Amino acid sequence: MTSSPLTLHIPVPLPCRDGDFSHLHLSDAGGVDRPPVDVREDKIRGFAFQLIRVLDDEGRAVGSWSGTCSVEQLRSGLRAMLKTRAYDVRMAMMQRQRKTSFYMQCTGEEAIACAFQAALKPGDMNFPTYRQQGLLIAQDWPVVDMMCQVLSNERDRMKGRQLPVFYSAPEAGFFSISGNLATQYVQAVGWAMASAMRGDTRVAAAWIGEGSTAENDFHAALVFASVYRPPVILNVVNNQWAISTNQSVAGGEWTTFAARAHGYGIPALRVDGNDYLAVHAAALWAVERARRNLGPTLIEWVTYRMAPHSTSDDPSKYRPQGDQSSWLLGDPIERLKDHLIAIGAWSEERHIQLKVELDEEISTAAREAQGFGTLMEGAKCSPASMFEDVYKVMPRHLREQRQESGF
Amino acid sequence: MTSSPLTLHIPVPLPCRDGDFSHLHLSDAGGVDRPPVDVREDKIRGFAFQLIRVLDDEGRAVGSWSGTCSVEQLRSGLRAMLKTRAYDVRMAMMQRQRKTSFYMQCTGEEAIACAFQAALKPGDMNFPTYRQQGLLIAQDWPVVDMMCQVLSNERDRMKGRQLPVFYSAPEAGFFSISGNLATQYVQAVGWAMASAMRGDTRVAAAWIGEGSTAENDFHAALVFASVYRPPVILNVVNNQWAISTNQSVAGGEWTTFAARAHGYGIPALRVDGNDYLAVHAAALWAVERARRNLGPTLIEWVTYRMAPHSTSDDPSKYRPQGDQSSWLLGDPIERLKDHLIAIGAWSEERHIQLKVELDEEISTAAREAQGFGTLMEGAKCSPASMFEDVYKVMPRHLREQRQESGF
Amino acid sequence: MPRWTMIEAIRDALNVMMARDDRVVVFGQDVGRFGGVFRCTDGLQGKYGASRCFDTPISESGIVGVAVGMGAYGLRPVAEIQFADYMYPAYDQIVSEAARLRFRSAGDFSAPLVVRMPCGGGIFGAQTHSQSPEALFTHVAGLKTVIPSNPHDAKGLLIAAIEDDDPVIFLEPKRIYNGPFDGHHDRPVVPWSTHELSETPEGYYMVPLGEAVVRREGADVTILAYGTMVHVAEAACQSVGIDAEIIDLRTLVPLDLETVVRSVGKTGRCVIVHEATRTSGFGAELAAQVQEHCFYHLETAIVRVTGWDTPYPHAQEWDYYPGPDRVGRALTRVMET
Amino acid sequence: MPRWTMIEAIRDALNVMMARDDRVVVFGQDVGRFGGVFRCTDGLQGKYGASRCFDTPISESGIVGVAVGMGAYGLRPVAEIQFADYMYPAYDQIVSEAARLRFRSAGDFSAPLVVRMPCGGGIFGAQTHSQSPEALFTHVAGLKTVIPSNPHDAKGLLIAAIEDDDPVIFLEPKRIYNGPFDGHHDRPVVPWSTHELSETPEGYYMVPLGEAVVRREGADVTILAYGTMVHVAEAACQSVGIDAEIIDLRTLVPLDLETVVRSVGKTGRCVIVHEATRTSGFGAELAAQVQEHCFYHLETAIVRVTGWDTPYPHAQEWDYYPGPDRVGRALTRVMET
Ligand SMILES: Cc1ncc(C[n+]2csc(CCOP(=O)(O)OP(=O)(O)O)c2C)c(N)n1
Ligand SMILES: Cc1ncc(C[n+]2csc(CCOP(=O)(O)OP(=O)(O)O)c2C)c(N)n1
Ligand SMILES: [Mg+2]
Ligand SMILES: [Mg+2]
Repeated sequence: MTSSPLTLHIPVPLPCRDGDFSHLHLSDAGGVDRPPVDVREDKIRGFAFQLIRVLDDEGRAVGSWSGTCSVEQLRSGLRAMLKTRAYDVRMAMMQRQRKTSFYMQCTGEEAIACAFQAALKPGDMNFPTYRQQGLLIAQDWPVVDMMCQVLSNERDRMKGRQLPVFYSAPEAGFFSISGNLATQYVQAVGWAMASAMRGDTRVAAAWIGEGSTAENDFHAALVFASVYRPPVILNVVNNQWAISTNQSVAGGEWTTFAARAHGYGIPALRVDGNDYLAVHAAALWAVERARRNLGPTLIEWVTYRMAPHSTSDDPSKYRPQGDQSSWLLGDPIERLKDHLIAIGAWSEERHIQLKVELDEEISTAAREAQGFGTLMEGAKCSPASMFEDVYKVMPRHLREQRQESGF
Repeated sequence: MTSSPLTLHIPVPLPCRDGDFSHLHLSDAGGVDRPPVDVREDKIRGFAFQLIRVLDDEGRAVGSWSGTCSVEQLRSGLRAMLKTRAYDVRMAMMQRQRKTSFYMQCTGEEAIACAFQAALKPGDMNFPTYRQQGLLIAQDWPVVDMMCQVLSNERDRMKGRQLPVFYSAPEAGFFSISGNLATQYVQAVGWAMASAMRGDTRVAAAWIGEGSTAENDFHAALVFASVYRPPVILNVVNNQWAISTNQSVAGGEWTTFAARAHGYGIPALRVDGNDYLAVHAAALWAVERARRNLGPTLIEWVTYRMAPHSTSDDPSKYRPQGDQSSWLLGDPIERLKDHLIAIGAWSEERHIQLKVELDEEISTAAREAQGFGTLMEGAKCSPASMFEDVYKVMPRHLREQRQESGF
Repeated sequence: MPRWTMIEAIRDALNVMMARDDRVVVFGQDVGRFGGVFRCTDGLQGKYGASRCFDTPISESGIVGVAVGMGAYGLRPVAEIQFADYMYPAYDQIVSEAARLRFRSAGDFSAPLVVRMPCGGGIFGAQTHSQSPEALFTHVAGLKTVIPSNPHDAKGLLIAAIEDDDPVIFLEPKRIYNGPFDGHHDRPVVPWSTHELSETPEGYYMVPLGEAVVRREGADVTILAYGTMVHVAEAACQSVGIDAEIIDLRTLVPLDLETVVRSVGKTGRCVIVHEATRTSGFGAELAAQVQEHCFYHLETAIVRVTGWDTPYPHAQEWDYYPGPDRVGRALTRVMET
Repeated sequence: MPRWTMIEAIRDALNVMMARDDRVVVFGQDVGRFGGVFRCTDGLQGKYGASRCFDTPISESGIVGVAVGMGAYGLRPVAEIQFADYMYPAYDQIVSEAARLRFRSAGDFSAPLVVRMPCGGGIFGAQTHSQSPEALFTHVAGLKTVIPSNPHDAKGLLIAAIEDDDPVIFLEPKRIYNGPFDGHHDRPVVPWSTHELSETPEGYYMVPLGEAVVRREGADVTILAYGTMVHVAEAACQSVGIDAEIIDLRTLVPLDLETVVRSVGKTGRCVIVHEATRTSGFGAELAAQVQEHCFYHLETAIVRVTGWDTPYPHAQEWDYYPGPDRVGRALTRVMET
């Protein structure tokens, strides 16, 4: 046994490594078969090291995961993604105009939330992070309502309390967003356990970024999901970056995030998150498992964060040159558009027209929302409301503090 | 998609299930080959679902993991295990005699700590739980010193501050035991990182029970070990029980604890923890990996907690009838004894003689230790010492409180 | 009326509420099959089934995390942390999530959960089975913090906590689980059956959160205490023969300031007793509020008798413990100034 | 002497100590390659290499957990928690481990680590980027808690913290990273370069832990403050024209009680200002100690001006913030009684 000095391994961003993409564990479109939903976990362990893809390079839908969407559904998926992107662009602009303090875009990741939502039923509950605005937009949740939250104005249903983008919409199956990473992951498991305990039929979806899988609550969620087999889909959105750190700093250098599930006996899929059809098919599969009481599924959605982390961030400070341009899975909107055109259900003209239409819709909404005030000017929720909802009934000391405050 | 009512799965103790031991994933002795220490993690994933065993039912050492111990080493291993058991028996008795408040035995698990310690070098550091007294005893650490800690008397190097069995012995590579489960697991990773950062050659060993793998720090440890590849051995002692709950409540119903490592790209072994030879061989393998800068290894040691959880516990309240008697991996002491007899290096007579000798040694030590006081009577550390070591230098407020206390 | 120990009273509160409201679920480490290391949940799994009362993995953050999710779903989870000393891994879920969910979602979601945890020393539990972390909860807006001193209150307060729509931290002083221990550790153990507050009404009743109670009327000095320290304070009064008024706070947040102020206004002197370490303990908040509201009534400085600012030791447990001697000495001192 | 911002001063403290002592290592989320979301570690990885300054996974408990192990090994880890609001997952490792390791092992092992974390509001960070959790540390025996109010102290205190053999919580009020913000959020931003305490000696120097400083001498009332609130207190004094003595505590534990008592003994009045929620905030401890030690000098009740007992809101940030108006009103009120 040698005793030469030890050294510490410090990961560097993966795409830097001489164009080596082996860590992406790519597969060909159609190359991974769709197993029955009641498959045993140990039969599909290999799925964690492959990538479920439906759309091939020519925009054709191939393989056994294809065929879960009608053309109409695909067009509405395209619409949802385009609207999400238009919304993001507008909101980021409003932040630059100092109408609010902060904004977070999901550019490049739209397919995941939009297609996933399409696989759920009313009553199901998402426990999202800050990058799943697509869940709301895909349901045609009013964007004015979302904007009022971003602007912290008088119509903000969160009463100006939360950071922009921290929506809450129980009617849309959208749990209140927490600024503390990963906390909602285990809560989703608890919600799903409750659903099972009550003999309900509703399922929960937990959401987390690949960077945040390092947090404690990710593990707690998997442990409880492993033991009680509740109806929950454990989504990991691997967009390669966590603020300035590459997925290698979260452990992605040595294995995949889908593989995390194996240690808990939870089946895992690994899916091209920029392929609307693949996302929809995989989501449906996992939702059906959950609904049929077959237990949890973890899905790693492989995608790329095209935008800065937030409006406070500047990726040029840390992203290696060429990182984004060498990304292999493309843009989800372009890919679905190409597919629809390939099957003769869409055209460049209709695409441009739809974009114009949506930009217009978003602009109108933005004007309406600003009419209710912005963070920096105009109406906002009364300061006195700050003392409400701390408890169901305001206790004496808060009543006194409100009085002391003069509000 | 059906929508029949969901139900929650609640695990029951596994051995109850009609004598079904498939969850133990047993293998024949010699049935699992020894890979080179620089093997890639993905080549040995199957090891998590097998069991490395050396001793067969006839007491022979078979297969490629055998041969790491000389006869002399085996005899000293037997001695360490017997001494550990004698120590436990004596200490549990002293607790019943109300000479201290509490005691925890490791009965049935002696091979793990004793053989593991034999694979380490001076300077290496263990981060143990409360059931690795064997690490000290295998090094011939003075049992009088350990007893004084258990008795919280004036010679207790922990100055009466810690619960019995919460030893600390830096010179023996034995980190201070914490009562909070799992916290030391990630500290071991940090210690190993430090060793690598400094170009040292020392390795760390983290210890945890299977029940405690559910805790946050288990995950944190694996994440950091995954990213920085420090020289650490991540031991999971699966003794089937965590106080009253079976390993199924920790997730053991659906996979093995060794498999947890796969999600982090960390190689894992699963070893018959009641087979001294297998433990020694696997420990050596992992220690060599660490020392050669090949990174962390997780080892699940499969064993059985024969004793109550602690002196405050009564397993008859929760252990299914026949659980212990149907246990398949025997008693580590009997198994090593049988092997030594089978190879002609031991005899029933020598065994009895050694036991008598060790009982005598322990009794003498116990008398000596009691001479320095017990928790309930005789000398103990001064109350004033309670104000020491809270900080390196006692700050004013503690000096004042000590004065106020009158001690 | 039956005479119960605190353990029996707590178990009965759970039993009553599980029978009344099928949204009430009980879980934690070893609470299901075994019935809890202190036996507080004994028999509940048998009676209500394993999906109403069950064992959890050893993950305090998971326990509270799933409880938040269940609460948001509409259940009434009652989670047990085996010892208060082990609540730290769950602290993030308690503070960042349970406590703030209603506020941050403007009432869209809430986490009506109860987190029970045995606290306090006196059982030779050393640093990891003896802590009194109440001040770490009282600082957190959105939490209520409750700590009973006897079986009658334990049952009534626990029922109130389960019915409450906000997250409640329910601290159970383990040293008085089996008897009204008054700090005289060298005297024979006294069982609850000898104490009138072990008389516990059958069935459903509430002791409202936020109401303190005067345990002993007195004219000379006000003692503010809770949990085990109520009994210690009584013993101290007896031995030094000072006519103290003892207030059992029962709920720390929201605090029953009226009862406190009324008493100190009358006595003009105040001694605060708790077992937790002194610096930034809940006694500090009490002292701050008492001096604020009773400044012109105070004859002398408010005195705190507390655990020392050290971890809880094993062999020196009784030197750490703020027992009747120390409280008595403080009373005498306060009366002399 | 160079004039530095607080960020530059902190970075320089790390730089000086990494150069002096190769056991000093710096890590946390985004601190390596990128240099930290507040740029406090910018350039350190380039200068000292990736095994002296590196990025960590997003696991606060892991960050502090490995720091404890490294400290036990013999290194001097300086860990960054990206926002104090995110320290809760690490709270167990801080409280149960770092703080008690020396005590529980009777000195066999210790955890000489520094945990840096930006705290406080004023940047529209809402409930998860604005908290001031200092009281959650001051209650814990074995920890030291430090919070600087200017570049000069920040550098000197951080160097002292790194040299200290005990675990130190180092809170950095983020609103004064770039300038001596005094709570007048509607006025133009003032840079540090205009403030004399941005004069920061080059190289190594220490501001000892446990020593408060009188920032402004005065006769009428003592203001106890720390961090940003020191500047707010100064602005308040100016606007109400009351001759207050302002004490910048700098270290909360161990507390420089002498300086506090001397001042209150002189002024007979005391106002305590902090941004954290009021109940069980560190102001409670200060009030308890001041009334204990200065009872016969106090002319009127000690007053606390603090954040409200609610989570920190986004749009109503300035209504929550204890700014110069509120402090001024308290001063006037205290002087009237
Ligand atoms: C507990 C906690 N720690 C740190 C942060 C600061 N933080 C906010 S987002 C982020 C990166 C998250 O990365 P990832 O999970 O990959 O999600 P993504 O932003 O890529 O969608 C960090 C570190 C936080 N919000 N909460
Ligand atoms: C954080 C924490 N939670 C709970 C406990 C209480 N506790 C002590 S030992 C134990 C069971 C541990 O089981 P396992 O990890 O399997 O170890 P074993 O006792 O079997 O060796 C529990 C729950 C604790 N000590 N710390
Ligand atoms: Mg990411
Ligand atoms: Mg176990």
